[in-house]
Amino acid sequence: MTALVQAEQLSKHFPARRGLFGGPRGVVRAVDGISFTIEPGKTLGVVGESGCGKSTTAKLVLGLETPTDGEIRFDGADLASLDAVQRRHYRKSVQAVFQDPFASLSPRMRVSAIIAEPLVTNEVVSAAEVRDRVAELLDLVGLPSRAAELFPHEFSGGQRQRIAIARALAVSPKLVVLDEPVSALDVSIRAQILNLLRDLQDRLGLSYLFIAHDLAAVAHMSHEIVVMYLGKIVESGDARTLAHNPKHPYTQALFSAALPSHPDERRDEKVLAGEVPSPLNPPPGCRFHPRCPHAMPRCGQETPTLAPVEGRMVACHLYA
Amino acid sequence: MSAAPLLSLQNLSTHYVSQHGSRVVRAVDDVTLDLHAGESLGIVGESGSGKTTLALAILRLLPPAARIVSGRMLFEGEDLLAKPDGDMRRVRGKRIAMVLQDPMASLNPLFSIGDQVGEPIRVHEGAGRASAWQRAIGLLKSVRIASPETRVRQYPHEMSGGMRQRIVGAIGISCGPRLLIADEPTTSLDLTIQAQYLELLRDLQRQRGLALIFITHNLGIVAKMCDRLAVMYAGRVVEQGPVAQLFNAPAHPYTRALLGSLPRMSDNRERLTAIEGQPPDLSSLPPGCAFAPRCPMAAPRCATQAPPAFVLGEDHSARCWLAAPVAAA
Amino acid sequence: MKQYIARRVGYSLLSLFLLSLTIFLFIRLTGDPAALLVEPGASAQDIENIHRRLGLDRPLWEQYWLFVASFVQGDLGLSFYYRTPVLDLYLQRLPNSLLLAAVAMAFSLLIGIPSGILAAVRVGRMWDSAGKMFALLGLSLPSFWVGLVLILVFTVWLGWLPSSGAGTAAHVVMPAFALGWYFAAAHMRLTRSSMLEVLGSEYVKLARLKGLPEALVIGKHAFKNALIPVITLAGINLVVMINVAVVVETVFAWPGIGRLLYEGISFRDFPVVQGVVVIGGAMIVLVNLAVDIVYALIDPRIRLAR
Amino acid sequence: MSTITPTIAAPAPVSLTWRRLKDFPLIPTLILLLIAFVAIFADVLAPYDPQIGSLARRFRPPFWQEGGSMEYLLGTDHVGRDVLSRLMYGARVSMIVGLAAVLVAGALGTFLGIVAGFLGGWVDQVIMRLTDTWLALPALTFAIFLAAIVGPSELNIIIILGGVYWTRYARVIRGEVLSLKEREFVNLAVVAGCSRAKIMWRHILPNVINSAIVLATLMLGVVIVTEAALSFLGVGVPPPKPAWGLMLADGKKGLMVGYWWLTVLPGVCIMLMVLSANLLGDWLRVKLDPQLRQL
Repeated sequence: MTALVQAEQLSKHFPARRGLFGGPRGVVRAVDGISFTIEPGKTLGVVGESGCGKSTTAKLVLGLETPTDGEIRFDGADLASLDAVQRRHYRKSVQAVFQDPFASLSPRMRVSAIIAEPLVTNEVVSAAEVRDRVAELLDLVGLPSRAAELFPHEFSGGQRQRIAIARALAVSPKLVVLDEPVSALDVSIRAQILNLLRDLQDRLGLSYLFIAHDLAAVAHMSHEIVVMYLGKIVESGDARTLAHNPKHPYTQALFSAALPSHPDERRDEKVLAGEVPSPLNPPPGCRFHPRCPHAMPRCGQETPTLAPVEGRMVACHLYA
Repeated sequence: MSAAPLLSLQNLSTHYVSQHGSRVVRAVDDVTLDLHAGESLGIVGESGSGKTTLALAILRLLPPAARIVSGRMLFEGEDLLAKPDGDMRRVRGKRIAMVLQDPMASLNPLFSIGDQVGEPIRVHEGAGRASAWQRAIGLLKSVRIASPETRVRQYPHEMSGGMRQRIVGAIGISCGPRLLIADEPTTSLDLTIQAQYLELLRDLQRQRGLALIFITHNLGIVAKMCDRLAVMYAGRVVEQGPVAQLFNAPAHPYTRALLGSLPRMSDNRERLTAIEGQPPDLSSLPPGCAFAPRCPMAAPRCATQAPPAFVLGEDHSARCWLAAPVAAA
Repeated sequence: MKQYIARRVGYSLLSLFLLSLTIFLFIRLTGDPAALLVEPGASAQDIENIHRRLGLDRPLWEQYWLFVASFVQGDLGLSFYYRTPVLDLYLQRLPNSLLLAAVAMAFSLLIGIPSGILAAVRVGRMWDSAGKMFALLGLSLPSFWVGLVLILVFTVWLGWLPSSGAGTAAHVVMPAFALGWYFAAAHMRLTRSSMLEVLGSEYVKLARLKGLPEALVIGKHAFKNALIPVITLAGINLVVMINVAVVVETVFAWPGIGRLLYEGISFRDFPVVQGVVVIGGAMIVLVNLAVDIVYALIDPRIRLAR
Repeated sequence: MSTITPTIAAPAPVSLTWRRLKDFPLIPTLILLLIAFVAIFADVLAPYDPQIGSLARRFRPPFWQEGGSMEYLLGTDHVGRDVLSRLMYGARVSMIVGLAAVLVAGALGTFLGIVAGFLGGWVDQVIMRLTDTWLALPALTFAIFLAAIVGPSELNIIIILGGVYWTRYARVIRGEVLSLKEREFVNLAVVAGCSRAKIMWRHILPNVINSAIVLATLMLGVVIVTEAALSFLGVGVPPPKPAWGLMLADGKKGLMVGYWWLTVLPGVCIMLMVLSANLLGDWLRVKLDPQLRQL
């Protein structure tokens, strides 16, 4: 089985502070040489703190940003060299659901128009076909068909997120990018949406790129997990393996910082000192070394590469 | 429990009244809670459950549209509601402090850190500028800010988010309060920074014998930090008790559902127990139990009669007909 | 900070460039500029002379260069009516305009800031409604009409104040009131909204949580933050006042720059009109620059940025 | 498959819609409608020709004053023209110039604001630098300058005022577009395959149109005052066409001898119109401005 998405040495650098006078003053390495694959019907989870590049990664996969370096292959074809027909095929195959259900729906469009937009933009369809498809999609995400005639402000956050999911599914995509899809929702609603996403995946064979800062949600949803720190992948592998026994010191600290789901799970924590440095000026060598409890002299000089350690990939000199 | 509680809320109700008086929102409805010195209490609820209004009501800093309509608030034996405004002001920041959720916006951009940290000391203890400044340096040190001597002279925009949140913490403890209320203190912080901050709060609590109230929607924070938990739904405390007891044997269906809906690190890819429906509209609540329309175990009487708080054990109570003693049911 | 100032200076230069280009193009592209710059009833020879002086036979960019070069040298042309250089006329009238603007500004701030703060602190109450009404009237009553009504009441009916001219303190009262009226309303509005914004901020909430007395919360934490945009606006408005005083100065025959502009229009004295507009625009660009720099000095966020 | 059937909030009850209209500024709207009515039907309503007077009956006071008569309800001016008729025709000038100039300014400014805000980059730089520069020129002085160049006529005044005031729209609309652009639905539209033109038309424009309407209402007052000022200074709509500003300027001649009605009455008309537009605009702002509404 070939991978649906394959990213190779993907980088995205942004020029920092462009003034009218004087050119770019350094670059922000938002994403710096990362590689990952997404298998058909599976979920790849991406975790990391702010500034780690997870949202930029999502934008690269969605084609909202063009990579500075490296390539993304979708169904075997390099995104940078698609012709018009292939590009349209790609547009239809990759859709997205974003964090804020209040900002993701155009406030002045009816729900039917919102859901149908990807469809009517990319395909020639009759009004009747559109209407049927919208009703079908609403049913799929558990909303009554009369929702089609209403405006977004008449719905609650969880319902809006269902509308956003219906819209993403309008063109029967293969991959849906989920960028923090539940973090803006109330606790009691999150489980509804996570369950819905899981059901849809089982039923439609969707692949997900799931991005979240809530580790438990990522571990719950993903087959594979990628942990990012300052634009680089520090650890990746099977979700269960990673969650139960993280190897990279950063992954360990991150999972230890995650809040327990039960008071009995209170444990000895490895609380990291310091804060995430600016991606404008990342530390040399291993980017994590200034905060790492196990840092060695070579960590400040040599950048570690991903290497297999106990069934997953880790970028750390400890295991070299 | 032997000693008198530090803070005791008795049947406290706070309502928002719309401009024309036609809509009344019962943001906090008949809340009874006790908090002992040195204890930490988690108040958990979704948006609109009234948890923030409750915190502001304790400090009597409600927005103009809100009114405390009934109940009593005893703090160290004094009735806070009976105090004149000037006396109440001397309670705020001195005996009860509060930390807000947004560290980026909580500090005034035009004044130095030292000025803002030392301000409560000058106001409440009449300290001079120089001595307040010295105390501010000490406070920054106690919230683990490196080189506090230079930091006091700096301005908020020169600090990272985590540092600002700790400075807000330093302001909170500056006059040695007995009670610190933290309203979603870590929502805008990254995981590792959140862990640092929670650890700091716990250390401060131990060192200074602070009582803590955590207002949060995150049960994880409660599991990690709190001794006792109060669960709010639609303005009412539906269940309260020791944290371990509530997590192990929740009595109210809402508490049970809330716990079941949390994804856990260990239960890879199990289906979650979702709570059906949407949170209620506070201005048109059903006459009975507010949770009844979403409750999987609702009985006919739930829709018409609001359940009182039934005592389930020492310090554990729930507002649910299922918890009623057999005789009452 | 240095970089910030450099960038501001750069923007200002760019603005001056665009300003001169705009004015140049308007004059060139809407007809024969010589027809504007020549006195009514001039001979064909006079028009020919103007053509040569402006270089109208040369390419457009060279004409523009000549146009800018003469301004930079302070040559704004000769007034047809007064037969003196426009710049001299301008400088002659400037002190009167500055006096009027300064008094009007003082009046507008004295009224605008306290009433704005009061309205914000008592939002939704009587004071707020009264303030709103005052602001609305201020923004709706044309200053020239206010001026005329003032003359009618205080000169014609009561005979208290002189209706025109300058020289004594009594002369400045009515023009300053008519001119400052609108700005008092504008300053009140801005003070109110910026004060409301600050009062709703988290740091004011924290100041209250600290247990500070309300006077300190408003006087220290809210006031300084809320005043920054007001001072910015006031700085710019001072220059705006000099330039929009044209109607008020016309009503009261106040010998300032506005009156000069009016004379320019009445006597079809185009060099005067052009000169007043060019200097006015340049002045505003420069004051904007000055305000930005002062702003940087007040606000530590900019002051300390490297 | 999903067993959940969430309830959708019931449509707003009638009483809510009524409450929304409760503080509707009825009187200002009626005043504006009345002025518009008079402006449209001035030919029928005006008792006299506004441009023909007779020196024999100059400076007649309004009917309630001594020497006034029901013949000339609001008196006559310095050349004996009927003030009431002139005010009626003056309403026509103010209405036409005001509405047309606001339309020109609004269309131009909204278009440039959307383009600048959405496209960003050098397009934004060019448009916004120009906007800032034009904003720097005091509107009245700028308008006088333009009127001095192109010469006054009704059409020219409309174009001049539109050209002077579009910058206000461009500023405000661009600011809104910048924040809208960060909203996720714009990114999602790109993901859905929409072109940039389509996003501007379908997603951005409907979301800024409210602000444009509010701005237009508030701008109407500003434009009318400026028009009156231009007329007052003699570079507005040229005489003998009756404009309120021009009537004020003429009225000045009789002011010192106490012919107050020539000054006060046109001013009251201007004030009523501007005040009404501002009141309506303020109400619209509260009702339509999404930022205020979200509170």
